[in-house]
Amino acid sequence: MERLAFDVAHFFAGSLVLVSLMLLYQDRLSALINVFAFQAVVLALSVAWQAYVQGAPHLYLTAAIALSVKAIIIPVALHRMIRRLGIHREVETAVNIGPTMLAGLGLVALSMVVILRATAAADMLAREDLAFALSVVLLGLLMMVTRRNAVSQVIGFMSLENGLILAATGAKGMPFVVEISVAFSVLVAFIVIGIFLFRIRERFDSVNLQALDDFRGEIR
Amino acid sequence: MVALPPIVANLWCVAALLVIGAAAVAIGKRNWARWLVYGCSLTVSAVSCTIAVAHLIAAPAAGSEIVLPLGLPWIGANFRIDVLAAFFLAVIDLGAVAASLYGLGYGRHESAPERVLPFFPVFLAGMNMVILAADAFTFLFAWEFMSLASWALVMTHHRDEENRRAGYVYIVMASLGTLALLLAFGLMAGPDGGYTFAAMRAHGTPPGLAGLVLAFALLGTGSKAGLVPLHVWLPLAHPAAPSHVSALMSGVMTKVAIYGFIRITFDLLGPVSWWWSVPVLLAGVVTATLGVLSALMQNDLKRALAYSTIENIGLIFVALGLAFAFQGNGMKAAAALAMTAALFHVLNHSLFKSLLFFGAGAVLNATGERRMEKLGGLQNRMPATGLLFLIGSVAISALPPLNGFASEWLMLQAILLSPDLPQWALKLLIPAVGAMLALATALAAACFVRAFGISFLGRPRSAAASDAHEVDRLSIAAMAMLAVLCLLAGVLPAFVIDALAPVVQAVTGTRMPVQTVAWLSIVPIAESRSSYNGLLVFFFIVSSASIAAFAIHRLASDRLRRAPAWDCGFPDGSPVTQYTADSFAQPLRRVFGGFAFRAREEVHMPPPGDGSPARLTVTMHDLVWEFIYEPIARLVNALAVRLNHLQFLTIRRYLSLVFGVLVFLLLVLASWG
Amino acid sequence: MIAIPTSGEGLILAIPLVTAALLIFISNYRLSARLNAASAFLTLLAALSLFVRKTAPGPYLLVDDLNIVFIVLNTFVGFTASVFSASYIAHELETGRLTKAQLRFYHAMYQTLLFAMSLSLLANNIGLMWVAIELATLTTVVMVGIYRTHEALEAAWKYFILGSVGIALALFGTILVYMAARPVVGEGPDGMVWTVLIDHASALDPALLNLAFVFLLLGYGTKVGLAPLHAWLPDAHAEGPTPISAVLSGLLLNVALHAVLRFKLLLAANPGAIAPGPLLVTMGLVSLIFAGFMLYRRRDIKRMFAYSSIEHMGIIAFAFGMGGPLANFAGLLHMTMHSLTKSAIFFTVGHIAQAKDTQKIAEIRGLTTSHPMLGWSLVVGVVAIAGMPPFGVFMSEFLVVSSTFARAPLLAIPLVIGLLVAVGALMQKVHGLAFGEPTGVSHPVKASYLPMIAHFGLVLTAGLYLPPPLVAWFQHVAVLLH
Amino acid sequence: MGLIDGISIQLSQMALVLALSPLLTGLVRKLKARLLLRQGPPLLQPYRDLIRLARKEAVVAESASWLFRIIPYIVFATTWVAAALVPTFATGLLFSWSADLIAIIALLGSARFFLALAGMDVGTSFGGIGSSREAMIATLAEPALIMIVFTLALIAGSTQLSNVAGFMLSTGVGLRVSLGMALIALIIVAIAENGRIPVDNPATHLELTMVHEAMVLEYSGRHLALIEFSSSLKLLLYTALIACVFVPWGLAPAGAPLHVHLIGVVIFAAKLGVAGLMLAVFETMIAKMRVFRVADFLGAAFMLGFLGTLLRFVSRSL
Repeated sequence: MERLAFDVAHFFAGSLVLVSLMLLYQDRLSALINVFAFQAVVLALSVAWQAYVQGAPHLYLTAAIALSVKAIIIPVALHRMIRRLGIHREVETAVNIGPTMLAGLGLVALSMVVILRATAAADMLAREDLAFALSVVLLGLLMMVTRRNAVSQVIGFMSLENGLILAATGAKGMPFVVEISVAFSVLVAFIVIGIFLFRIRERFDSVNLQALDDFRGEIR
Repeated sequence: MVALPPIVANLWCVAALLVIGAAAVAIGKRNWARWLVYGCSLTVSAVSCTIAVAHLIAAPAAGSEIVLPLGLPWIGANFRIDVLAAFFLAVIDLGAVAASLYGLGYGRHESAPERVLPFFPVFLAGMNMVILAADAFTFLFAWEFMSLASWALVMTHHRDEENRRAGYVYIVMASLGTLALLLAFGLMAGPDGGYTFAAMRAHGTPPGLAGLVLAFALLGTGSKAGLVPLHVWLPLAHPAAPSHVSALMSGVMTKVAIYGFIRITFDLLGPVSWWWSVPVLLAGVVTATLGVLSALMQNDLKRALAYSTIENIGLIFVALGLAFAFQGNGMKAAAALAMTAALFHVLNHSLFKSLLFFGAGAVLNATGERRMEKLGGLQNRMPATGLLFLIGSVAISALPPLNGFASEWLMLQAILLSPDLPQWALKLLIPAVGAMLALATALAAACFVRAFGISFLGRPRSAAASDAHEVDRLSIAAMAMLAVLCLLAGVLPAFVIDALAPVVQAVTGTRMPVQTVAWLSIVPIAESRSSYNGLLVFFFIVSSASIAAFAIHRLASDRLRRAPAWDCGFPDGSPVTQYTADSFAQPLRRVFGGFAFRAREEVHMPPPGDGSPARLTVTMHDLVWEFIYEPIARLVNALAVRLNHLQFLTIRRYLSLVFGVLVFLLLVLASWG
Repeated sequence: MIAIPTSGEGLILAIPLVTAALLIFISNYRLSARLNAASAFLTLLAALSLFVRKTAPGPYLLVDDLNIVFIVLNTFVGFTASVFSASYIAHELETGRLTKAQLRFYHAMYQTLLFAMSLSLLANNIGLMWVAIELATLTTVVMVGIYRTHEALEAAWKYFILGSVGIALALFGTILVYMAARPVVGEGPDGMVWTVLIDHASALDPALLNLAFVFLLLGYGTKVGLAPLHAWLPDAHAEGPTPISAVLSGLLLNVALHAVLRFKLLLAANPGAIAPGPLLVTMGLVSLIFAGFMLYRRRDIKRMFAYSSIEHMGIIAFAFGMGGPLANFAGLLHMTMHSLTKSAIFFTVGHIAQAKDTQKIAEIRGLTTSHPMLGWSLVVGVVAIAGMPPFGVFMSEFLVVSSTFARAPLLAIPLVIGLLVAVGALMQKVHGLAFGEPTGVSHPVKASYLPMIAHFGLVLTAGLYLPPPLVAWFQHVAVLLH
Repeated sequence: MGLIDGISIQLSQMALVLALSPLLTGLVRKLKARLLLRQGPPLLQPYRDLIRLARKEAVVAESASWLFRIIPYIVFATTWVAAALVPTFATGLLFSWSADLIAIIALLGSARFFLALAGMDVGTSFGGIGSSREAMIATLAEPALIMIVFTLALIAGSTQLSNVAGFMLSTGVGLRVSLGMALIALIIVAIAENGRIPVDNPATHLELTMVHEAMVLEYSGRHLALIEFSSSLKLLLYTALIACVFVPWGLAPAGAPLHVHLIGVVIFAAKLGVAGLMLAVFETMIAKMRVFRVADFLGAAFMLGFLGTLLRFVSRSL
């Protein structure tokens, strides 16, 4: 059981990293959203598995939230937004996909080194989980900095949050405050982002941040 | 009445000045505010000066000290008055008395009294506090406070772009100075924060660090005193302030800087090393020469005076450098001589420079002009001011029998003792210093012939000058007071030297021989070496001039006829034909300007047959400004422009920055453990 | 219920929360402004009561020597800012920049913000602390965007994105701390209780703590505004309502700093962990020098002072990074003085912007002539913030520089250069703003000068005289911080 | 030596310089004329000129201030005091300790300072030219002089002229390089300070080339007499200075009997004669230089003086 538990958790966590890399690979917005939804599904599975292994039923709630919000509601909303706003279908990249992938691999390696070196004393599961979570966080951040349009940046951010949830659930016995707050933050984040996107659209015809960035408060 | 310890009395004076300043905020615009503020400042300064002089004369071995529960919490605000402090306090408060007296009259013409009155007593309080401070925090607090108050005074006439620039340069240089001093004190205090002067004296500074402390002390006090190349603010800021404040800044505040330097080096830093003298002498001599050369090239009367201040500061630092050299080699008597010369010159300069600035202020009031090219003929219109300004000019030109000569004579005597120094560096350096000192003195005389001659003599060059009237009696009284003191200090230098003896004793550990014997002549070492008697010289000059006058008037002729001036048979009544300040300086500019200012003269002659006038263009460069400050300003600007792009990045790029830092730190962690 | 509402800390939290709820329903802006100020005043009283009666740390709330300094400072500036806000916001309503509905929202948010900040300071649970800071961020985001101009929205958006990322990083750091604590403290809520953590600090896994600190430093450091994580700060200060700028600069930055300090304590108590000092010192120096240079080309007066906040946060981080009783004392003092001074400057600047109808530096001249009170307040504020006597910042800068130079001369040189660069810039700007011939429009202002006078009075007093109890307190905390 | 003796010697010294100085001027003029194969004015012409001038009414320009009228007296007095303190025929001057060599130089500086002011007082361009050039010459000559003083003082160990002369009289001085440098430098300075060819021409009538004469162009009557007298005194002073330091033989030591003093006077007169001859010959041989060449001329003196001083500094430890 111990072995199996570890292997399954390891598998899910690893999958999350893989999906994060896949996110980086996408060059179409709709595909990107789909992959993100898939990541949310994997995350939900992972969290559910943790709930089962740790015998922590409240984690099922987290899994459910992840599944419903991130895998269904948000992707659907984003799809509609793309259609309604007539946003470019391409993911506009600041750095080409190839180098981004390479950088992503480097980040995964870095997080492995950092974490594995750090927690020699901790148990395997936590260690591996943490390493993968860190990878997902860094990859999400990488996505935010290498993609130009707002939708992909938002997805990058949410992917980052996925990593956080992975880490939080992996930390056995973490007080539930944290899960709630994570979910809460994701929710609020999304709502506020939505509000802002709405307002931004009100004034500019695009959610591309570029249009906003041209106006930076100070004249150059 | 219970006798207050001097330090307490002095602190009460400081407090009183602060209160006056605060009160002036409320009443600044009233007509009578001037009387109240300057009157009170005058009284308080006089009291403080008296206490200081009394302390100087009594010269108790232990200073009078007090710790107030203010300032830095765990050490409190330490104040102490010893003889060194008492001397400088006396100099400062004497200047303050004169300036307040002058302000009573001069202030009538002030267009923005509410911008002067609150800061004037506060400025005085700041200077007093610097001298009284006995811990690093209080010292720097007062130091910067003084700078700030004087900055506010410089900004009095803020509508003038020039003045704003002056204020800006001043406050930045003042901050530089404070920070440098802060570093110096930080080193002396050590990591445990022994910020009191007593603690610094007690545990001393490691010899390796002494050089660093000296460097920062030179930087810090030099920037306030006006050492080249830290002087750039001085000729801008001193003239910008109202004239009595200019007098305080030039005549008095620079002395506070000198005090700081003496306090740090001789008192706190521990045993003096001979090599300290090298940077000090170099800085001093460059300052003196460049200062006076610049003064010679100025058209603005007050600016010329400000540059002349730089020169005198240079002279004082030269004397201090000599004192280092002697002290470091154990030549006690010579060190005492050099130190006496420095302190004597401190006193002298404060007297005549205040006097001259008052004179310039009187001219400014009477004519509204600071440009010498627009003045002239004032001697006939403002005879009293003219005479007093002349006395100041003679004194600052180091001519006997006035006081400037006495102190410079002592300096030259000190230089003559320096061949006995063992170090080769000094053997080669000091003669050169002496030569430059002599050059600077001679140039100073030329400078004041020019300043006085162009401004007061000749025919008026503008309507403003020809309509000028004598200034009010209070202003003249202030000037007369200083002029009399100049004469007294020049004629009776022996008394001054003896009064300085306890200070010199405290600083160098020995003193000059008692001077007030044998006809009051001053004898630095031995009568066979050299001696000078100001009183006798004065007496001789006066009596022989009287004899000559008497003889000629009685035996020959005393008839006098007024006639037009000789015009070479080419009548042109215009005062424009007179020599101007620029043309007066032209020979000297030809001789020295090419080197010191890269001066170039260009003559544009119209072709033959063309009736248009020929033109002479003179270009001069302030090399210090161009080679030190402009590059710094350019560098700061370039960096500011370059970094400013960071204000205009996209959010994505900002995130990249965060991301970059994160990855960097992770890499550090990965490679660290 | 989190805590007994009769205790000081309970009241500090309860009053703003209740007021916020009330304010949503009050449409009369005069009344709500007054209620806002009154509530802030009550909170201040409650904070002061902490001095008298201290309660033992609970699982969620904690009052110790470190945070009490922050709390009192926070509630005080929160109060004065609310007084200032009352006179400021009326003008905004008159000129139509804000609607009544927005005002209602504004006041409620103001109290929520105060609540969030107090909660973060009082939290004994690092998770709770995180939540509170998150809440504070979100409220300020909305406040910054309240004018709904292009610039305001952009500033809020930038703040939101950067803030969220920072918050996410901080959360990861928090999780890591829990991970480090779990083997020692055991599973469950105890692993996040700060008092428990600090007790077991030496037993925690040092490598994990290091990693956690990196994330926490970057996460909360973003909120502190340390360069290069500062990007949100200038725009958020410049575009939001001025009372919020004052609160941001004077309080929120401190709250984040408090969080960083907490974790620094944790790391310092662990012998195996890296010394957090060098990290703080480096970021502090970078912030100081960077902000110093940025000051030169500022054209917006509020943005300029926002950069000055970055500069001072740099100095404070530097001081805490240097450590030692002197530097820590200086850091605490500097933080206090900076809060008071900077918020007073923002009060002044707010009225100046209203008087001149502009925030552009180039269009404001000769204030000491046209508006003597505002002009001289600005001069005093800049002089104080530039670290000149007789104000308190001078004392802290004195201690930082001198103690640094004696210990690490090479670090003091860039420090001094940074200070000088900043002074040069500030003075350059103030010469243009306060002096010269006044130009442009010039309205009379109905300003309440009381908050400014109170702040400057305190800063002046601190520069001259620090009361011994306060000193003892600071020294105690300084020792606590190593 | 009693006080009476001292005072009488001091007074006779003062009278002597007063009496001899016009004669020296006359002598130089006469000798120069003879060297140019002209007859020249009589030897005593300067006395007559002075008396004539003093008797005339003084004409003062309308724009002149009161300073203009008192400056001649100041100039005369300071020069006279300076001259009275340089040992001419005896070293034991009663008041020689009241001003050393530096003070004497400074006294001459005072005279020049006021004279330059006088040049500017009337407000004509000629006075300005004169003052400005005089100021330039002075700024170069004065440091050179101070350097010479340094050299002498370092050799003799004193700046008191009497002591310097006494030291020079004593054996064991020998020939010294620095002394030679000082001598040449002193001669150059003396030429410049007295406005002699090649620096200035006391006999010129072309305003643009004048220095000293341009300054005093506006003076007439008794004022001019005093100024002319001061110039003569100054020439005598420099001659006496050179004589006292470099050829001190014949100076009556302090406390010497009367006849030694009388011999001293005679020897001094002889020295003056020789100096006058040398000056006349030198001036006849050389042409006046351009004003801005003067800087180089005096710069040479300054360098010589400086080298002399430096040598003294360096050789002290050898």
